[in-house]
Amino acid sequence: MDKYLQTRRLSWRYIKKELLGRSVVTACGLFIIILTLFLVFFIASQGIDLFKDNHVSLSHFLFSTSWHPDRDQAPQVGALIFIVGSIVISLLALALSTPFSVGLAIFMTEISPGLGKKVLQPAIEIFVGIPSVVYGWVGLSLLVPFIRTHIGGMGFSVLAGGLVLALMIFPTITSISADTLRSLPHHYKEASLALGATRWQTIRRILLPSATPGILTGVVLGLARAFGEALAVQMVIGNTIKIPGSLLQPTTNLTSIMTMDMGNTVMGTMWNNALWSMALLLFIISFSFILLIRKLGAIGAMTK
Amino acid sequence: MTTRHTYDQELENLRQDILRMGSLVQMAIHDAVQSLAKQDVELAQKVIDGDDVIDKLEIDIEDTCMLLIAKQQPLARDLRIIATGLKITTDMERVGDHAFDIAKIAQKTAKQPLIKPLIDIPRMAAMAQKMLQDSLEAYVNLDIALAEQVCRADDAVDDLYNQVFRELLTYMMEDPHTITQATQLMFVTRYLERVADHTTNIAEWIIYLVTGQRLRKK
Amino acid sequence: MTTRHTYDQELENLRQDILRMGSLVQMAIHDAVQSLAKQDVELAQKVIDGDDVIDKLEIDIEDTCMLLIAKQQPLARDLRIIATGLKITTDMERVGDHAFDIAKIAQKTAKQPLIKPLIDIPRMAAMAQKMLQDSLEAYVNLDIALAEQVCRADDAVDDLYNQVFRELLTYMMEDPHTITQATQLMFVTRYLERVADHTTNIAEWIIYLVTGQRLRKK
Amino acid sequence: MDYKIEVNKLKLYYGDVLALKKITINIVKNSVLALIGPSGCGKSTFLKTINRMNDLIETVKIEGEILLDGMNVYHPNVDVVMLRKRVGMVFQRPNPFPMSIYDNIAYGPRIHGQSNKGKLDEIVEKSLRGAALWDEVKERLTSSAMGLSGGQQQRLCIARLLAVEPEVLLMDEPCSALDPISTMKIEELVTELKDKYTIVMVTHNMQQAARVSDFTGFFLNGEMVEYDKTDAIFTRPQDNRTEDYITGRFG
Amino acid sequence: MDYKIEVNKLKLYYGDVLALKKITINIVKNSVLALIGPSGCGKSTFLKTINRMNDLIETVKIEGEILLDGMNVYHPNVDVVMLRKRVGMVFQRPNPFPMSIYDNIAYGPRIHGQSNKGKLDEIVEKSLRGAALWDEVKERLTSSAMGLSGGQQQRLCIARLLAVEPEVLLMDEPCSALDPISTMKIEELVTELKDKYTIVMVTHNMQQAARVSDFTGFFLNGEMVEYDKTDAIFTRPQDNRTEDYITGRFG
Amino acid sequence: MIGRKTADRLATGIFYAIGVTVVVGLVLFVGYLVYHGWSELNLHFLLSGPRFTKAGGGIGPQLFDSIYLLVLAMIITIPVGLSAGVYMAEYARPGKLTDTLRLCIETLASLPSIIIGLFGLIIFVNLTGWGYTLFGGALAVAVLNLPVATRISEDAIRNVPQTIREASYGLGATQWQTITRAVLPAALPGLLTGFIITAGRVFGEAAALLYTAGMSTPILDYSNLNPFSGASPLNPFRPGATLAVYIWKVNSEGLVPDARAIADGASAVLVLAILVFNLGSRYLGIRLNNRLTGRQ
Amino acid sequence: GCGGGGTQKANEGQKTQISGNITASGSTALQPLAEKAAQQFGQKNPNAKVIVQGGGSGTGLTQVAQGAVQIGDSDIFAEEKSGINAGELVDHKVCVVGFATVVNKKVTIDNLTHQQLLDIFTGKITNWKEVGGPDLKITIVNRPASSGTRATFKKYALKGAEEATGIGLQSDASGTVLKTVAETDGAVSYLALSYVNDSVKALKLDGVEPTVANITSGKYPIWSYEHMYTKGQPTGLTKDFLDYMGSDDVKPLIKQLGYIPNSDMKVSRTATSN
Ligand SMILES: Nc1ncnc2c1ncn2[C@@H]1O[C@H](COP(=O)(O)OP(=O)(O)OP(=O)(O)O)[C@@H](O)[C@H]1O
Ligand SMILES: Nc1ncnc2c1ncn2[C@@H]1O[C@H](COP(=O)(O)OP(=O)(O)OP(=O)(O)O)[C@@H](O)[C@H]1O
Ligand SMILES: [Mg+2]
Ligand SMILES: [Mg+2]
Ligand SMILES: O=P([O-])([O-])[O-]
Repeated sequence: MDKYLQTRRLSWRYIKKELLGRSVVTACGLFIIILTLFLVFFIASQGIDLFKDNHVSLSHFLFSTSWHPDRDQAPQVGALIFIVGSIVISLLALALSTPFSVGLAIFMTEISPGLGKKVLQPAIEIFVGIPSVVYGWVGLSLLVPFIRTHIGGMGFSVLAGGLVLALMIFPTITSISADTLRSLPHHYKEASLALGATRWQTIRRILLPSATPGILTGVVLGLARAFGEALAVQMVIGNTIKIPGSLLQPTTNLTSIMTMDMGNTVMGTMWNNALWSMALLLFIISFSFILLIRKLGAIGAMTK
Repeated sequence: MTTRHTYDQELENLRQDILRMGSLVQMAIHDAVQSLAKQDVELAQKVIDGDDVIDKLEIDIEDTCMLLIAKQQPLARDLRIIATGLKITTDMERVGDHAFDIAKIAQKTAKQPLIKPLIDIPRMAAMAQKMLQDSLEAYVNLDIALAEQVCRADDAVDDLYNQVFRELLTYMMEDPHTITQATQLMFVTRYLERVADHTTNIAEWIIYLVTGQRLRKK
Repeated sequence: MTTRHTYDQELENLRQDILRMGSLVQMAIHDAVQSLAKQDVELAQKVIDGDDVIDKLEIDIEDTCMLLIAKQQPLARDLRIIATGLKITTDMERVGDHAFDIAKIAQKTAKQPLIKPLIDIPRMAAMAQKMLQDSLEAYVNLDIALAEQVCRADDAVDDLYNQVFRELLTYMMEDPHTITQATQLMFVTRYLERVADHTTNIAEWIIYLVTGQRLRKK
Repeated sequence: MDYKIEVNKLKLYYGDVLALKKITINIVKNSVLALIGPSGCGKSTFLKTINRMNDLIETVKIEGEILLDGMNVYHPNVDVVMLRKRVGMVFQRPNPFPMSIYDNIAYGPRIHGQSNKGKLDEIVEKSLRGAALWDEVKERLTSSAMGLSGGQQQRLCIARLLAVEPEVLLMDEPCSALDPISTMKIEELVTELKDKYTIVMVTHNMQQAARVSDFTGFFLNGEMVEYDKTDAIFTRPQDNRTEDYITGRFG
Repeated sequence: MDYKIEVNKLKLYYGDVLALKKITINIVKNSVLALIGPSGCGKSTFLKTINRMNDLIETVKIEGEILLDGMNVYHPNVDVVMLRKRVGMVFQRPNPFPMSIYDNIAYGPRIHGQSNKGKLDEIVEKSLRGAALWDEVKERLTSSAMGLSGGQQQRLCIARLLAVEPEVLLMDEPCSALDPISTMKIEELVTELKDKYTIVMVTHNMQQAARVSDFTGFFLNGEMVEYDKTDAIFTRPQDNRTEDYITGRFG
Repeated sequence: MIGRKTADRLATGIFYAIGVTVVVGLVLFVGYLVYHGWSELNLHFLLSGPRFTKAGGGIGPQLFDSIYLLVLAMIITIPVGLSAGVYMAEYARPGKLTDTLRLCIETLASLPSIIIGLFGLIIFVNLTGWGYTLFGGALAVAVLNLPVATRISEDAIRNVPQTIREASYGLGATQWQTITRAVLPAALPGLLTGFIITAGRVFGEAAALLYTAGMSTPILDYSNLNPFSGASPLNPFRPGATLAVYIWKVNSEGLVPDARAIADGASAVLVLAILVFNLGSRYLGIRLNNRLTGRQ
Repeated sequence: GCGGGGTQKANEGQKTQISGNITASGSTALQPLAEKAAQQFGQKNPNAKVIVQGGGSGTGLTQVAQGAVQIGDSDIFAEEKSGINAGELVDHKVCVVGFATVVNKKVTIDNLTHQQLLDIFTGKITNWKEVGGPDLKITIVNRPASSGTRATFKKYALKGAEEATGIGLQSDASGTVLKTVAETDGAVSYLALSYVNDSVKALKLDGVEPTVANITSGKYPIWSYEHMYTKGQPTGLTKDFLDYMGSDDVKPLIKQLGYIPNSDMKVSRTATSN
């Protein structure tokens, strides 16, 4: 009887199979860590040069609107305009799309689930997948002329950027909100209705509050996407290096200036370094969004 | 098709045990009365010895019923089968006891000749036995009509009992020497009357088993 | 603290009913023997009338047990309480029947003066009654020692029975006029002996109730 | 007898499928009616027709009538929202809202317009007491209801119902997700509640039906096969199908 | 008696928490042992120590010994994989792989190196017959196992075990996710299987334990309070805690 | 104050309005793209090469490069992402390392693609000395998609019920056997759907490719299938513009008179491709799932 | 490395036949010519591939300096680009390109003086009517500061004066500029002549039309050389291609696309001259 339980005098194939597989997948995990650390290190080291080598002060970079990197004497690399541009356009996009997103999420989960599942959900998913250049292209060829002729200004404007971005992040927020609403235990609704609540009362008092962390996660993700989006925005905001005075004025943002100038400037120059500092800033911002999302996720998990 | 094979098997075993106990008891009454009538001491002894088997069977059946209740959460008819099993074994065991008592008397009376050939007592025994047999059959076939017939038959046994009782009383008065034996025979008739009573009880339980309705005792 | 309030309440009700039936039966035996001894026809009638109450109580208890089995899936002690309830009611009912029979005899014998003042029969009755009382007490207190004492007491009753039986036989032989009454009294003693027997059964069930062990019948 | 609910020839279709076939049953006031039957026989469906929770399913079509205190609940003039307030429902899985215990109970009164803090406090206490939960939670009314045990949650849900003062309680297998002890507690509670409410309860547990209900209805394939006093159903059912079902045997 | 498994003074810690306290028990060959006890008392934990499924949890520490046919399964030389082949396990929820019925059964033999198609066919049929499922599925061996009913799935899982020819079957509440009919079928199956296997089964259903097992062990707070023949446990338990538990009353 | 029923009706109305607005908006959007691109959607447009100064060029090489880059990127992404997913779902023990890895994945996922493009420019283009190559683009896109692929793999694997693992261990399987033979097959529908959606992302990516794979496709000799030959379309070490990049380029640098038509056509093709990816993944996922779960 | 390296080897292997793979990137002003020429070159040498990328002059210079491409196209001298070590780059002037100030067609004027141009781009003049045009707001469309076109325009049209920031639009590439100017009322920008077409109007500067003749004669100042830089002396395919660019095969193409062959130029400039 002992023969069964005894150690099979270690079959090498067995060990190899077990260990090999394990090592390979572990290596892949480690690879991701290394890759990320490398990327972060890379961006950070590039981004820091501006302050280290070019002795630009952080406050100048962050709070000055003076952007003259091409001046031969005393070039100036204040990035405030770009930062403000990014913020303004992203927030505008968020403000435009969030109500619609949440509204649609409610519509497709609570008001007309049939339509929601069969038509809206696939449509939304397709829209998540549409490449940003297509959005940019439509913005450029449809939205910009429309604004120019019907609303005013040159067409290239904060409004155009905001609208294009809103369109882009709309499906993201919607689908995350809808997922959250859908994943709410069905019985919340039943319980509320069975107590004699109307549908709207149920939505407002039970469903929305319970879904808030999830919806916020969607909003933050949308915001992150808006912040990091490059091509679509760049195509429609006009890229005027100026803090916009109105929604109809053009402006620029972090990603646009990076796309336009990064390739054209020489590594190691102050100008190029300033662009990398913007990349670092962008990275820091998107990293903060992650932390925010994690926090929201933890809150969401608590209410489940 | 049922899905509770084991359970059904166990219920069937229970039924078989009850029937076996029934026939043992019936046989015991028959033998006891025979041993009395034929002054057959050995037969009487056999009945006396057989009582243990019956007693043991009662305990087994009771245990089975208990385990079935514990295991199977019986409801409705299953529950009635088990409850009936628990109850009628008491009656059957009592009938067995009476057979034992009669056999004891048979052994005592065997020493002297009988004061008269026994006619009515075996008749009574036959009636009681028939009732027992009918109730067992009613149990097997869940035959309410037959069970009701058993209940009615009790009256005839009671009548016969009264008749034999008076007769024996007369004997005793006429001839005090018969007193000892006559009193014994009196008890025998009394026992047989009780047997019929118990059998009536059994029949009533069978009616309950089938219909779920308890008959009010008369 | 238990979590099955309703169930416990129902079990308690069952116990109370069983106890009530026990005292009714005990009272019935007492009254029946009293009516016999004192030739009190009315008391006898009371016993006879009271039998219906006992019979009804038996059926109620049985129904309660059935419903408890159906509802509560009783196990272990609960199951034993219920099974015991189902079983000992039969014995108690039989004791009640015997009280009824004795009362009937009391009514018959009341027409003539007693052949002698009754001494042993009330003594026997008292013993049987004591046994009943003890077994009820044992039931209340789940007192095995007391229950075992009841079982042992049966022998004393048996001895007394044999003694009275012989005595009555002697009476009859000496004076055939006493035969009718003596046979009646003989039956009374026999009934009392049976009562003690039933009581022994009850005590045995109480032992089972407490220990879960069945005593082999002697 | 005094009937709280009378169901007359009720038929219910899911699309073309007849899920309830001419159900007729009178439910006695202040009694517990247990509904038993195999899975998919229509018990939940029937339950939900009473407070019109089935309205949420689009394909549902209903014929026949259900009278609540003599009023047809399917009459076009009936206010469904008010109906559901009168006929409360407890579900299979405890479904507290992810809020504090207090807010759970206060939810109903609030949606029905009660906003007086004092009144709400009163209602909360009364409802929790009614559901035999007060003593266990009175110290932590403001903590989340999700932190309660399953059995407590289910009682909380009952308390939440009581807070809107319903007349009828519908319970769809309220104990099937609970452990035995919690089950017992709910059963005890149901027994107490029937003094004030009329209760209809679906259960798969025969013994539970036998324990808590006064009447039992047996459903099979959308039909009400047998309906009788509970004691009778479980000791001497009249219909063979009932017998087979409750003894665990199927055709 | 012939003991298949002997457990001596088994202690199990989850981190610092003692979850099994000096369990000593001998399991008779070809018998069914039922383990009962309240939730969290350690039944599953105990079951899993036998085939060392607890090895998967890092915090687990074990003292004492478990002898399978006299060999300590916690001996450092023991090959856990072979142990698990000998001591099979059935779980609470049926857990077929999302593959065909055939592949489910063949999974075990295949990972143990059997690749001969003819042999596999044979094993599949034999195992399915052994689990009383062959007749129901023989026409659709290649369709997905997920399409089976819950009860069939559970029997499939048992068949899947049989295919690796275990000696001991551990079952952790194998019927708790099943309807009554399927439960009955599994119980019948267990009764049949004990001719060939030694079975240890956790159940919350007292009656089930009473029905199918020969021996019953009652666990409480990680202790084995009472261990006896099943008939004895359910009609006359010796320990008051056992009595309280099986009659549904708790301290 | 309005009654609660009125409020209910009002809210319902508003939601319907939003729903309708959105549906109409979405239909208009796609309609616009397809309507404008429709006239271009012919075989010539899809297959022929671009022209630099004259109208009538097609998008053949770009289409090819999109697909080829997709394949390259997926060849890199899937094994690594899947492995990392397996690690996360099966081997990772809760602890610092796992937390770090998760944070890394999230960090990576949140990086704007432009940053990854710039990173790629410096590493894959300049540092390696490869110049603009499809391979470099594929690497950049792989970096971009790795976290997504990992997360999708991890989710799909995690979604496989624990019971499946228990069952496998219970039968005496080793952990690796359990993963490869029981868990991964069970996770297949989720993996497939996820990867196809990832593929869609690669297909539409532009920002990360502008600086890595370049903005134009050389004239290729489609009969040359030797991947080491410079003229071969299969040579991964050549520049290439994907459709999305081409839209960008045509729009910004194009001298072609019909730039607008080309952008319209290419946009329509992209959108339709995404449509196919989505529907395809849905269909495949559902079919596979049905196969595994035995539904018809 | 596989790309560049492999190419070189392939070249050495078969000297008789021109084959391999090189990339040129940079100036968008030169891009149309480079692409066309590369196409022709490819037709002649089926085994050789010259790939042309845009990106802007800065990109071209940066990448050639880093070795990422074999040829860096630029509108400006490497010396003019900050951060470039011009010493290691070898200049190949392939042609000259002229730049025109372009305006939207709604702008009725067709001439601007130097001063006017300066005032417009430094933000002093904001309406066309100030320079005799219609009452139309001026919208400046700039190339990014890093663009060669812009650098040239700044140097020769604006005389090095710094443009006002914060006005007008900025477009990444010449194509976009063309489109934006065409579509935006009152827009003004500058484009290489190769990009100019009917959709916009090219303005005279101080009365001088931006024509080839005016450039070659030195009358029109806004022009620059188109450079192709290599890192070190060109070898192999790179050398072959650069030779080809200078050959007569390309001349017709140069003219056809609106560029000016070096040989036609009657004036010349160096990196340091103004
Ligand atoms: N929304 C629905 N659409 C279509 N058919 C339904 C729907 N809900 C239930 N059914 C069907 O109606 C029948 C009755 O379902 P119901 O849920 O009432 O059964 P049940 O008796 O409550 O079963 P269970 O005991 O499993 O809860 C079933 O055949 C079910 O498939
Ligand atoms: N992985 C684990 N880590 C720490 N503690 C555990 C772990 N698994 C179980 N426990 C604890 O060990 C004790 C016994 O758990 P176990 O699962 O064995 O109980 P059980 O008797 O099977 O309960 P149930 O009837 O609910 O299945 C419980 O207190 C539980 O909380
Ligand atoms: Mg239901
Ligand atoms: Mg467990
Ligand atoms: O792209 P440029 O020609 O302006 O450098």
